[in-house]
Amino acid sequence: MSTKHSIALTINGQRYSGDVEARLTLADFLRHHCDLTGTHVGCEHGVCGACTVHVDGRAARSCTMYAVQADGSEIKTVEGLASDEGNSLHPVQEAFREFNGLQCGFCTPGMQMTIAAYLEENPNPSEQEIRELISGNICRCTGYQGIVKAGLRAAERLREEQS
Amino acid sequence: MGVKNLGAAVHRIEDARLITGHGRYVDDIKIPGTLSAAFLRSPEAHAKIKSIDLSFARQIPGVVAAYSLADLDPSLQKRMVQAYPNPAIKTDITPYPLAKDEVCFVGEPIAVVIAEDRYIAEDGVQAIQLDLDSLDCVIDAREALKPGAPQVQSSFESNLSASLNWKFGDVDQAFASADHVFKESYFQHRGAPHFMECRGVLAQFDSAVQRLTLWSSTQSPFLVRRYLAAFLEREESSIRVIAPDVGGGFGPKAVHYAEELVVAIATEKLKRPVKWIEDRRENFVGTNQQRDQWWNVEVACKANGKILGIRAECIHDNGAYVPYGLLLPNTSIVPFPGPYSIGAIDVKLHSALTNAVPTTPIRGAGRPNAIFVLERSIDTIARELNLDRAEVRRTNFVRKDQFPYETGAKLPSGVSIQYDSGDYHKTLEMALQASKAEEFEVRRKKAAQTGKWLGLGIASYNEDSGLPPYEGATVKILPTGRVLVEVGSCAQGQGLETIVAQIAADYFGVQTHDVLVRTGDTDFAALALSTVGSRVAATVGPSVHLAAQQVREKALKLAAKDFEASVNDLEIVEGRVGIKGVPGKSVGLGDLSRRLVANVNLPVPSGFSPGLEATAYHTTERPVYANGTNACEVEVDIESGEVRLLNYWVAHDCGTIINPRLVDGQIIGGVVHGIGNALFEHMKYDRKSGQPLCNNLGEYLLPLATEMPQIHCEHMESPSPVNPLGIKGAGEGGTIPGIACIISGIEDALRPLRIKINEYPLSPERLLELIDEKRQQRAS
Amino acid sequence: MKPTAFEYHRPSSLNEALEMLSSLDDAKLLAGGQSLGPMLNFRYVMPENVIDINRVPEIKGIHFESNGAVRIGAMTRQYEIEKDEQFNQQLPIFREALRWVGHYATRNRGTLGGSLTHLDPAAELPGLCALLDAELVIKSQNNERTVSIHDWAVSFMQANIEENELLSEIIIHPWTVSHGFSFLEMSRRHGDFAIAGVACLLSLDDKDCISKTAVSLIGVANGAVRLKNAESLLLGERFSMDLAESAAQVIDGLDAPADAHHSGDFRKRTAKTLFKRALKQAYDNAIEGRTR
Amino acid sequence: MNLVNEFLLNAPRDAVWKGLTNPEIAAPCMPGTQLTERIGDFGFKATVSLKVGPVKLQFLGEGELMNLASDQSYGEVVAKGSDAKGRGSFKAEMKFRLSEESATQTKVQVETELTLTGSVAQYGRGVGIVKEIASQLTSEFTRNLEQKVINNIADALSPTQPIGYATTGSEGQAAGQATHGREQAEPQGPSINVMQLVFTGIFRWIRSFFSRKA
Repeated sequence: MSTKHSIALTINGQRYSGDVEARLTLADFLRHHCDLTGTHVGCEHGVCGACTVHVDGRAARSCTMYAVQADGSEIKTVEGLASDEGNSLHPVQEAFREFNGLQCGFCTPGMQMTIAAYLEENPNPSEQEIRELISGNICRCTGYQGIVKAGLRAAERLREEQS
Repeated sequence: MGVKNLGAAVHRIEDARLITGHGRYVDDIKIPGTLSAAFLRSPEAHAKIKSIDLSFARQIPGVVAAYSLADLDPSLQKRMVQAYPNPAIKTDITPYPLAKDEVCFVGEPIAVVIAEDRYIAEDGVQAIQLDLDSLDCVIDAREALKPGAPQVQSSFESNLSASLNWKFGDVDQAFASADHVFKESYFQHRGAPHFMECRGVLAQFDSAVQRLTLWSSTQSPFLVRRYLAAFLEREESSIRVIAPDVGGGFGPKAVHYAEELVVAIATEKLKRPVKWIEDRRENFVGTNQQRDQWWNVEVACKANGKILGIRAECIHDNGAYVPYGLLLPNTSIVPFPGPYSIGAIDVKLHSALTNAVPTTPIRGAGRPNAIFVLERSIDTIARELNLDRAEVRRTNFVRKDQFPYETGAKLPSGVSIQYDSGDYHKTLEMALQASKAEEFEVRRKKAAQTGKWLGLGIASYNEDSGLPPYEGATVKILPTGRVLVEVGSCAQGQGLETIVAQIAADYFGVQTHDVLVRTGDTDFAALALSTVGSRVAATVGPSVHLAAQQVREKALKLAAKDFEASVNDLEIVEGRVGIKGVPGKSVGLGDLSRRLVANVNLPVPSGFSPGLEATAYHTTERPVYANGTNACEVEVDIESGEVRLLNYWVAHDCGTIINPRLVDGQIIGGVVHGIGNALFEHMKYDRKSGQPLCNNLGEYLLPLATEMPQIHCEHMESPSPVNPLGIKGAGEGGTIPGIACIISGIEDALRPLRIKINEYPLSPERLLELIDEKRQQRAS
Repeated sequence: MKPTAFEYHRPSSLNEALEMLSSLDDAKLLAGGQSLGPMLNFRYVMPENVIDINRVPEIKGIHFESNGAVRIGAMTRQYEIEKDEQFNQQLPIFREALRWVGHYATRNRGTLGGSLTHLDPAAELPGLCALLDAELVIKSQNNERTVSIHDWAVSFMQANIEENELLSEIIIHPWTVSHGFSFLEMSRRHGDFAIAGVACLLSLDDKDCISKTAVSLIGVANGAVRLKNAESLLLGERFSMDLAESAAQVIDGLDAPADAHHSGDFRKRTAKTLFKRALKQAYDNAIEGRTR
Repeated sequence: MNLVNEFLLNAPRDAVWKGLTNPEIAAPCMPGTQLTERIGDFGFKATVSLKVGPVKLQFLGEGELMNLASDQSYGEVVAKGSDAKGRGSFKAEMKFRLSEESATQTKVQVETELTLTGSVAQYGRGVGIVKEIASQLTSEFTRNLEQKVINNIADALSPTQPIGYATTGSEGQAAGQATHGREQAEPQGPSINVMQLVFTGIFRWIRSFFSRKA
């Protein structure tokens, strides 16, 4: 067994620390060490996007990052997407519900985290831009149409909130 | 009854947990002390096992156990249970839970390592010393049936798993009286399921009560329990199987797999919970697929395109084992004659064993294949006789006045096949109208001016959905007045909880969020079967309706007694029973339910059975026939071979719509699955070595958002007389005609070149080959 | 799909990283991890040591030199290049090509240096570097050398770099003459490994003749290929589709391996189609730029 | 997959035959190969190290010569091995035919049926690459063998003229044409970069193609 590394990081605003083996993926750390099982693992080779989280504000695959790399970082997972726990939903989450942007729900956290991060950069995306954006996230249920609509609607909501 | 929930586009009740990351999929369930399993799988397509040395694996710190079949109790060293016995199976061969002395496909489980975590378990698998003696293998189903072909299984001399024949009417007469006979050959390949959540099992054994609990990412908890009990020779009551949130199923999760058995056996041996989560690489070789079919088809028709008879013969790739009877091959032949009135059918199918992952149904099962054959045949007639494709369909459709329409065929149960209801002509017109088919030639000409080749695809279908015989449901009024519905069947994204709540809510004048729905647990009172074949809405739905109706009647009867009123004068509004027109006088359903839960020596009201609850089954011997027509507009780049899908229209009839939002979701998702089959997904194997060649999601091409068209849905409701709610299935209705529709569109785009497309998936490279071939033919 | 155990090292300076590289056995550099991560998870690659260079400050960022050269730290992430306005003003083809590099989330982690050292034959960024005659700065504990991009690929997915060396920066000289550009790629799905891709830069003289051009090709051969002889066929000529057609013939001479889905011949055929279209687009773009 | 290669060796047939049928001479001629054990006259065990892109493979294998024709015209080798880290295995069934072109030249035809299994075989993008690797390995092997044979027969006049050779893949594509001098022909150490060999050939060929036209 290889050396363990002490890491400390912030996840959804909370401090987490632990000793991890270098090979432990960030996704497995979140899921099995922090009990944040909303981050899903769909392929473990960086293609399906189900494990997408925010690392220091940017969307990243947590299956191709190792927990030790996230030492000192700020991570956001789907559990921390809504601003205050429990009651309110993030506009992306609301739009997913409104437009049936999910069925089995497995790709959903990764989709939502991808879209939420992107809308911070591009508040006024075209449909084509949303489609290109989520081409890195695979959904086998919805045919993407509801997700694309949800992405556009969420952008609209966020713009309304800003103005 | 207040606001009607049935038919309304209400939001899904599942979403609250799923969009916030609070779903509970099998790998999310935490039991302290759980061990992780990893499997050693065959690296070869066919080999004798010379030796398996687990000693190095067992020495790794953190490895708790490692087993091959020889390490299991002798009573467990036997083949798995045949899920669907059928006398037509010639090679009734199911796998061992772990390979015995022969492996027959790449991916077959050979040994298991159980460790403190999955990382260590995989280290253990890597340390296993496996010695194999390679045997010849066969991957191509046509080759497998030739004399002298390598034997897929040493214990069988023939690779023919079964021959089936679907026959009715006088086919010879039909061909004798035909004006035209067209012969075509088709190649069809459907790929792997690729639900986003791979399979997974968590098992815990309570030795005090000798009870096994298994959480499985399955479509069929009741069937998993049945086959586990049969294999382990235990009472079914000593096993509880739960399907938690399941991340997609599409068919292959309906099957019971070796890993479920091995994990169940291990948890009992080790007295600790054991979990196995399939990873994506395993999924490519460990989860059942659908693959190749080769068809030779003859169609006899009159000069006007009216089809008199079809003769066809199909070679079907069965894969290495027959774990699921002949369900998949059967669904490839039983759909004939599809939505058409054809008097004579003779379809033969030969299912061939091959050294590849077993094949079992995936979304639509064999139906997309059968519909592809029918739709290509219709397009062939139109092309060769210079008729309009829509007109040939009109000529052949079963007419509205013919319902219920007997095709002339009988189900294996002896029941005649009867199309229940619909208006096939109307959905065709709806699709043509929606796609502005009349103006299509104008669009084609305009596009041609800019060098683009536009095509319009059309495909019609019907589907035997809502398969018999039953699903059960229990409806219960809780002391709080809320409604609880328990259904043993489960969902993998279809929104079962929501539709069940919608159906139940209306009987009690409540909203869907007042209805608690629990699914997928064999401990529930009502029996269940399996979430397959677009059947759950049409079977669970009516059962919920029946149970809720009984509970409502009981509540009304009890309240009538109290109010000394007639049941007819009562109503249920917002969960309270009151007298019509008399405000203020009412009793809550919760109060009524408490009256039926007695204490010792306190009787329940006379004439009433205990509990404000009911369990009911809608049983049926006939399926219900969803149907419709799809159209699409495609653009072909004949220089690069690229196909762009511009628009896709669906006009369909799934009977009574419970929730249009969910139906659209099912349809659109199904269409995209069909697009994947038509243009992208190809599970390639090296034909000689039997090695699968694209075991990752970068190379196995699932549809992505960027390549998908806008999909527009039009609904027509012709309620089915088969069930009290008139529901038909919707889960596969997009996939079944989807493939045929896309290929029809591409062929139409290339109409000036008169190219036939009799195959899928169609890659740009293959499309260019077809174009080249045609050009060479013309040149010579 | 979990990696084998490895020792993890995280240098905080370039010197420390180079020191580790020279002293550790069987070490693999971890840059953005978008290729190495999957390779580790699949257990294709099982190194004893992994050196994470994500926190080495000296090899990050884009610097514009007074001589016009652009120096890009190897650990500059793909999204940083995509976002850099000054960079994209000078090298607009990058933004066009980066759209095709993996996906949004992978570009957030993936780096220019990682792409160049992993050297997938279908990778877009090595193709752009070949187009622009990039120079690569290679460092080891006791040495520094500069390699032309044209001497970078020594074999399939094998760069001209030793195990104790590190690619520290990439130097590009943007074209100073007015020019048009085009980047075209064909893949089965957006973001997939390209069947083929073509990058093209093109300048016209006052008689509308091609005065300078560069064309590179990805996905077809074992690495990115600069089509120098096609370029020389184009030089001094007026653009026409016939000219493009005849120049495209050079692609026939390449050796294109097959994969599970596509034959080598199809890759070449696709490359020729894209070559012609890219040339036309770059030409139109050059004309447009001149009238702008 | 099936691979067909043909080579012309500057050595007499008898010498080539003796080298080819002696595992101690022949096995190490395969790039990256070290003979670890000799089993009888015709059997051997060996390790083969390959680097394909970032993937370093080490095969532990064994092989056997069989059906050797008494007239020194035909023989077979069956070799197989598994990666030490479990990433797959290979099996190569080679049939070789020798014919005398002249007193000092021998033509060798090698037909190889190569089967790969396991994860190394299941990477679709590698399909074409494996063919090239295998072809290149065979040609390197032949080149090394030639050198050994020449050394073995203690020919004082080692060839100073480069020897040209061509390989033909089963699809009839010329895989490359290259020239080499003696210093390149030394059998390589236990771990060499096979693809480096492959690519050097191809790369040089591509460049030569362009420089011809340019």
